[in-house]
Amino acid sequence: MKSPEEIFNFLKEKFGNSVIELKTDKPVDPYIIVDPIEVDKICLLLRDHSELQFDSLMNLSGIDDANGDKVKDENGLESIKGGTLSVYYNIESTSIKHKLTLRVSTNREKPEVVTVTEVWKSADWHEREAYDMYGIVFLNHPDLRRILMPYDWEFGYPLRKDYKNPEFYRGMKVPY
Amino acid sequence: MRDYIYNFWQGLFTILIGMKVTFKHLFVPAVTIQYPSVKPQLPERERNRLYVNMDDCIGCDQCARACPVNCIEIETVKSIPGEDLGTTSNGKKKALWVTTFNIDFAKCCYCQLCVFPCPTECIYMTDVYEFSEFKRESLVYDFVTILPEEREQKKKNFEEMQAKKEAEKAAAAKKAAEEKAAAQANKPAEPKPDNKEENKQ
Amino acid sequence: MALKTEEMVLNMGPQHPSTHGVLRLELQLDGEIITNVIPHIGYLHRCFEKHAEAMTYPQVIPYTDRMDYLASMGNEFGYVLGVEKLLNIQLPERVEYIRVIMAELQRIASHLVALGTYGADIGAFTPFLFCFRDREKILNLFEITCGARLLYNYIWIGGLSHDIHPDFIRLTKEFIKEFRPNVKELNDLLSYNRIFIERTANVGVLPLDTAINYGVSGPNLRASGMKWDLRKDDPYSVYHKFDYDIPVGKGEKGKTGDCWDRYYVRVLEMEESLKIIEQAIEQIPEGDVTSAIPKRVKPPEGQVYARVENPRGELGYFIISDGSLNPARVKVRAPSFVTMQVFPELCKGFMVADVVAILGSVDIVLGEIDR
Amino acid sequence: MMYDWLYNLTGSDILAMFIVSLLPLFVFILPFALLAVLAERKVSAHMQDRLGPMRVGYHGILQTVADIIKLLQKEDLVPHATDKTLFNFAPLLVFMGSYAAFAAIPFSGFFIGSKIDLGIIFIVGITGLVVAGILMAGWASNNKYSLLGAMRSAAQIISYEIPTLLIILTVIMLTGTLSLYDLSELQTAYFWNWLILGGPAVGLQKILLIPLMIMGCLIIYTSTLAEVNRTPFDIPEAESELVSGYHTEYSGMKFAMFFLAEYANMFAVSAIVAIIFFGGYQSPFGYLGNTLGWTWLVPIEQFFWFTAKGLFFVFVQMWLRWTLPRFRVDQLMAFCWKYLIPFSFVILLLVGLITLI
Repeated sequence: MKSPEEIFNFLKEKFGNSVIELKTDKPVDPYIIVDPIEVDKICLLLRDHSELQFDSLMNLSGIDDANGDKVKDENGLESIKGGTLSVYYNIESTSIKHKLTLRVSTNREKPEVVTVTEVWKSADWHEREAYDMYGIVFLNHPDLRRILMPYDWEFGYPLRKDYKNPEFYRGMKVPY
Repeated sequence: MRDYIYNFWQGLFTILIGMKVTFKHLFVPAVTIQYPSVKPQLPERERNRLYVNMDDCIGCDQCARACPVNCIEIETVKSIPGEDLGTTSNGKKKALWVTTFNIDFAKCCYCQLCVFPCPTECIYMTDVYEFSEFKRESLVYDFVTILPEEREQKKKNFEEMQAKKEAEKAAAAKKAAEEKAAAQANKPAEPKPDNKEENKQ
Repeated sequence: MALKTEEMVLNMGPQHPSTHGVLRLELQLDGEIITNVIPHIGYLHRCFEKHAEAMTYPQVIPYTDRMDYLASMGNEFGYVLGVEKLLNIQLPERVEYIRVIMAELQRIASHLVALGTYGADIGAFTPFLFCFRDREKILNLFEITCGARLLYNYIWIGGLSHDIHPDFIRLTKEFIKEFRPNVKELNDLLSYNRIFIERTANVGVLPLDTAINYGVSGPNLRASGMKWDLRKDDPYSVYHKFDYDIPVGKGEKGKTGDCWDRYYVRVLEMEESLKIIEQAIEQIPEGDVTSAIPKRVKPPEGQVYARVENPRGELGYFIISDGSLNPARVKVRAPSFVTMQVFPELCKGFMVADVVAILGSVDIVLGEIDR
Repeated sequence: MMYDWLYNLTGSDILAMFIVSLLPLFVFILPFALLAVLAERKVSAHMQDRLGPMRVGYHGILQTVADIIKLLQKEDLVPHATDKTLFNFAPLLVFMGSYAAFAAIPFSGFFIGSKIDLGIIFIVGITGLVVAGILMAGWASNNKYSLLGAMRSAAQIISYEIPTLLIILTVIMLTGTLSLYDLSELQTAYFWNWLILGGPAVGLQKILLIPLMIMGCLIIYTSTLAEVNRTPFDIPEAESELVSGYHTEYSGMKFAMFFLAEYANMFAVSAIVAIIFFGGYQSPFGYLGNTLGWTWLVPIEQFFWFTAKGLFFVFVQMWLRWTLPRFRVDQLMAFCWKYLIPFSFVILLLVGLITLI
């Protein structure tokens, strides 16, 4: 049973600057901010290390931090420029029964995160959903396609804060 | 060879047990009821169609705000000081005319979130569940009790009252402006006291 | 010269009697044997997460009901636990007990649907009606308490919408007394039937390590032999006060983790839930259930991951609040979504009739997958 | 017999033959089919604690009439690009196959369609037509699922005819006659003379025969169940996989023809089992007619006993349908080839030995 601080220090000395910081100010569970390109190596270590054994990824969720600046282009369409999209990984160990939350942030224009499907197979569809909803591209993901929206939905990514519904999709009126 | 015979015997035996169960159920009385002739007896906390008792409704818009699918649409008009709108059952004086109160039962999800915040408990759920319609528009129920012309009339005389008030204010503002102009004419005499009185009115 | 055979692609769904909802399975067949299954989901996508961002915290509860519409109490319970952790409200004991009773009743009702439709998929139609006859009694219990039969909006943030009905306790005792022999009858009729065992034993075997790697949870994981139940391993609410054990698949009729084990674990779990309800009814304290409900729910900025043992597995809510009245993000980790990922692994090498058997045994609900 | 009586009455043998061949259809099969469809729904309902059809007529009696009127006025659509002639001819063939079997079945001492002396072989042969009809229907409706369903049901029926024939062989070896009429006559006077309890044999032979005959009856009952595509062998119409097998594309009167054929076949099959093992139209405990001396009453009693036994077996088929899950195709074949056929060979061998004692 290791507390997030111990894990953080352990990772800090293992990976140096790619493990950025441990955030404990916000309520409930603290999380570790990690560099998006190193995330699969860190997760591989988290899973295989004898004292950590994080063998199950509970949840992987994308989030639009909406911390960019609001820009109103020509016909009043409000869109957010700059700012970050981030991905939270909630992982746990079924044997040692301890939990951890990782956070990864990428910029909004070219969001790229390395996939963790090799580490935990359950990440496959979660990542496809994060791509479908936020447009976060997961590098060397087995088959990165849209999962919930229609496969040829080219009107942007629905869960972003500045998403506008299209008027028509293949001739069908997108309601209200 | 042994499990070959065991398979055959177990297969036969379990089928016979299963048949015993279903045969026993031939003589168990049926649990179903014949719906249109026999109506099910509903408990009293039943949640089906909403009903709004308009004399108690003070137009406070709490239910419309609490509704997750915003299927309640309310418009109110302030009453003229002179009018008397009667009081709600628990004695509160009503101040607003409710001119439109529509609930769209095609969108309503019957979650009862609107019933709890209502201060006068005038919106509650009845146990009527057979209210299907041929057209979707006819599922929008209009609960307002005053006649449509009266609603227009209420709006109109509220606008008149509004216009009258503007006219007075404009007149008062014009009068105040003239006084100020006159005061400036003899300003060198005593500038200070004037504007103190003006803003006192 | 080998006979030239080419693969036949058979589309099962989205309108197919046994896909438990709108799911399209693209089966690549070599004759009758399946080489690969590609599930296509998204037909029932109602953008729950986008709705949740536009609603205030209490208004999201009716939306959570509609995700796994067969176990709405469990969905509400998970969401409400998360928000209460953010607000760290102290709940009266009575609320905790009633929530446990309702969640366990909902587990039995949901398992009855799973077992009934599973029998109907394999061809035995009578157990389906027996299960639904018992489920109606549970729905009546829910109806007298909160007025609704399927989507309740009963568990609120900080309490409950109504207190339980005065004769709820008597009716629940009656239900438990009537229900126990029915479970035995269901076993005679279906569980030990030789043809049913023939159709389900050694079919769709889920090995334990793939299960953990794919993040499978709930009855499907327990059937593969792992004693993992959130009510015991990550206790929430007042589950630590009751004693009940966790049934685990032992591979009585075939390898552990096959369809029969997944079916039989659910039958045993119903028995355990009855035990919990009986103990909860005895120890239920007095108190007012609506005392701790806050007038305006405005949690501080932060994020929380709360999870609950739903009949289909571990249902998790990742709620991020930015201090305003509306949640900034509510991500739902649906158990059926994760189970559907492992489904192609289960089907390789089996026949078309087995796909129906395996799909029935993993017990997925499409409302939860597509959200 | 009925034929001679009619011949004296009408004078011309063509007219007599015509009436005799029409009698089973109008007097027996159509009313039976009407009754059986309603009985199936009522029996299944009460087995599942519900009421079944209650709305049309008192307790739903006229429900089948309503069904037939519905089927009659339904649009009889023929899907695009089907083989029209085969598509239309298939239901006829299936109905002919199952109706022709009634020619050789002795309904009572007085009435038998045609007293041919190889009755059983004729019946098993004629029901082979049903297989051809099903294949034709599956192929002609130009739909992937019905083709798969037709293939499966053809394979099933053919492979289940072997155990049926083997058991019939043992019975023929025991009794020496092929004609159903003689077989029924053989099992007269009280039920311990029925073939299931060893038939007309005496002493040690009879006691040795009893277990074998009971096993034989079980085997022939399950294999004829498979020939009629009833649960647990109804893979061709397995709702969950092949939507509804070979008659997916049929609607209206053609579908009613398939439906009628299935129920007629159901009764034909249970009649055969009743005749071979349970003494056809013989009453288990003597005839009221003989005791009271009214000899004309005996054939009517015999007809009553025959239909009672037939209906009991039809009830057992319905009973099985609502208790058992369905086999998978390969399990079904394995059950036939690995369990039924070896057992029937063993019975054939043992009965052969016993007849030598």
